[in-house]
Amino acid sequence: MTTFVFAFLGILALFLGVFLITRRNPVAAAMLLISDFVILAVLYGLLDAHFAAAAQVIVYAGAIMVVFVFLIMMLNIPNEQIRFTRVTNIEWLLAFVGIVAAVIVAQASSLGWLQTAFPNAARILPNAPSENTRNVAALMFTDYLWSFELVGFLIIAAMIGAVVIAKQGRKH
Amino acid sequence: MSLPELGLLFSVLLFLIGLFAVMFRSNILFQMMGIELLLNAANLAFVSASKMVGNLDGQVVVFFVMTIAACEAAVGLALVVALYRERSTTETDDLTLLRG
Amino acid sequence: MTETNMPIIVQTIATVLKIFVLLGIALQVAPIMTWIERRQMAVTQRRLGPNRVGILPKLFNNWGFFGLGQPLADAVKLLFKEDFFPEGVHKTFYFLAPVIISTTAMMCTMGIPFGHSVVVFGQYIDLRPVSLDVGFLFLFAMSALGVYGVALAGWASNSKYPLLGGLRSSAQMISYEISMGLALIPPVLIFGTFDLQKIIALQAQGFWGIFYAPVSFLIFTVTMFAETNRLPFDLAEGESELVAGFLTEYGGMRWSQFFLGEYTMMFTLSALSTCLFLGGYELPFVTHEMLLSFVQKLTTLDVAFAQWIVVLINLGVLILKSAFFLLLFAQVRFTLPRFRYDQLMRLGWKVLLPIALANVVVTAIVLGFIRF
Amino acid sequence: MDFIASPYFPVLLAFLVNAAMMTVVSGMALVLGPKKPTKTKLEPYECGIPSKDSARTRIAAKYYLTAILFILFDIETVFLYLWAISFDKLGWFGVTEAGLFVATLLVGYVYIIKRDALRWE
Repeated sequence: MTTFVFAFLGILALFLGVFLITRRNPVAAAMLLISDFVILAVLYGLLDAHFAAAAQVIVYAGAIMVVFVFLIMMLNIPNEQIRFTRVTNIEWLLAFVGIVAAVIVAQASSLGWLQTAFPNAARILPNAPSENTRNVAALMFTDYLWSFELVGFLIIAAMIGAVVIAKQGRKH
Repeated sequence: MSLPELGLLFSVLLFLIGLFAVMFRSNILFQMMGIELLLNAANLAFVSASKMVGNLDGQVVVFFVMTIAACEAAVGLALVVALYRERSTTETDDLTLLRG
Repeated sequence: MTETNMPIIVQTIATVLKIFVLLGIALQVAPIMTWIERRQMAVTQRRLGPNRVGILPKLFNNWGFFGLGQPLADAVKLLFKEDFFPEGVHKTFYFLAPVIISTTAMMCTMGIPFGHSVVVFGQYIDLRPVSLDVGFLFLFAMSALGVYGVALAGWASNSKYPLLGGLRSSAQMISYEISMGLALIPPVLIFGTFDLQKIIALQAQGFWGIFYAPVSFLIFTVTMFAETNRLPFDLAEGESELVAGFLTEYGGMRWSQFFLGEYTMMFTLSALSTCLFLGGYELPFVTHEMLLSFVQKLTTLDVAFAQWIVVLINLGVLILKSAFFLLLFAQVRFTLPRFRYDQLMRLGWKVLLPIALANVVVTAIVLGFIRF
Repeated sequence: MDFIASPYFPVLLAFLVNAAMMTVVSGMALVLGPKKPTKTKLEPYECGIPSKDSARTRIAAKYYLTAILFILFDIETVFLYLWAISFDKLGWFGVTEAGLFVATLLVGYVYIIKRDALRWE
């Protein structure tokens, strides 16, 4: 039953993905992307990543997409100006099909390797859902300490970058 | 097909959809949405692998990928506005001035 | 919430019933609040307010029911009012915007616990529809999605005023969402969990959350007003502002749908504030077991029936405490003048945000000394 | 049948119930109400002034800049929640870590205030 629900939501997410990249109206595409993110959040939850699911909804669907929607609303792009796709030269298409084939072959063969490479080096994987967040946090602040601090610097860089770009060309 | 394997399969397909958007949509906004799909496919792969292998490292990395996506979207969209202010277009086909 | 693995049927029925209990409460809040606000506005302005609408006038010889029939009459009128799509409007998003706002508000309500627990057919049922590991972050996530309803309403209405109104009020909502998020960190530090049931149990034994984190309570109350576009942060549909903000092109049932979402969000945030700061559904210093034994002695019923009375008491306490906040919403609406947009954003970014950050740091350091 | 025991069953069920109810409530007037579309009724409301150009307006930097800064502070909130939940486990070591994190972001915040990026007049 859970596998069925997981498969159904996954296929729904894929269909929304295909549907959204073939839209002409960017706001419709943004709304489909938001619902896609929320469905992915439920998929994370079913894979026992409970806090990742909440963070996905809060950060991706709730914050990043707000900027997309604001931008699209304000950029005032007439729909006819948005051309559909640029499948002009065949090489690009062939390159894409090549990538698709390579990726699928790699993924199919790597499943076995993934299981053998990490013989369940279970550091902390509680099955009780109520401890997931606490353990993820404990692991992050001890083993991934430096990455956590670097995240702060990354955010500052983005902050300063965004302000400089937005304020650039303030002549009047 | 156990849950994590299904998750890995979906992350691959989601990645391909995002890749299609980045390669074949001429509007820069759709390309950025494609990039968001790519990063989400990576997140899904991390979570599925974390469940399959049994430790929590995958879930920790998900938050770092999220931060990168947030910073990329923040600066990228500021650039798109600056671009729109200069050229009043978001179609990448029109931005051929660099070729001189 | 260790649910024993028991017949699935009782569990699904319990989940459905829990959802409908909270849905029922949330749907009642909107009409009652409109009545309360109109009567209270009347009292503060020394006039009567609605007291004409009665039912079966001959039977009750024209008694006006203190105007309680007014919300009922409004609802019926709205249902039969002509509903159309103005010209040039983007149909799907024009229809979708109110649905998004009210659905996300209703989903928020699902996270509120309205009772401790009930044992039915030997199964332990936790009285809370959605019990996730991330606890009240589920509410925070759902309220983050509410912004799109406002932005979409503005964009779909195809005219300048709603677009600007939608932009302005969604910018306001997201600015105050950061302070709301940061304001809820100290209670997590103090109680050490996201799970509202555990937080309420801790508050029942010790003091209420408001004494441990008073600054968080203040910041959260202020952000409650901003998050629901209520006065004094009423920029969206303030009379003196951009016509009716993002609501310009809406009318009839769809227009009232926005307010249904707004009142539900007000109830949900009040209930969340109650659970985090005012001890939730528990009476002060009375834990669940004490209440159960007290009710048993009083009514000499065995546990199976006494627990239902306890649930009713818990529900009543939660609604009473949330009503305090709802009345605060109404009273502030008639006393405080409206903020100008730049004052409002300055307060959000340059005043509330630093205070919330400082509050987190101070709480952490003080707790550090106490606990380690 | 094990999906019903998973915590996400109520979430999906509640979403379906709420979405259906809200769609019905807001769509009911379409079904029950009268249908008399007249030209003036359909025009977008412009306080009586005939609407000139199309509705969309030019760019104002302050709106999307707010949204961008909102993302970055939202990420900070999520990481602080992660730290807050394991406050007891991490002890003083965790407090210094989070303090460093907040300090770095405070520098960014001060830059924004100094650069007057969020001027709303």
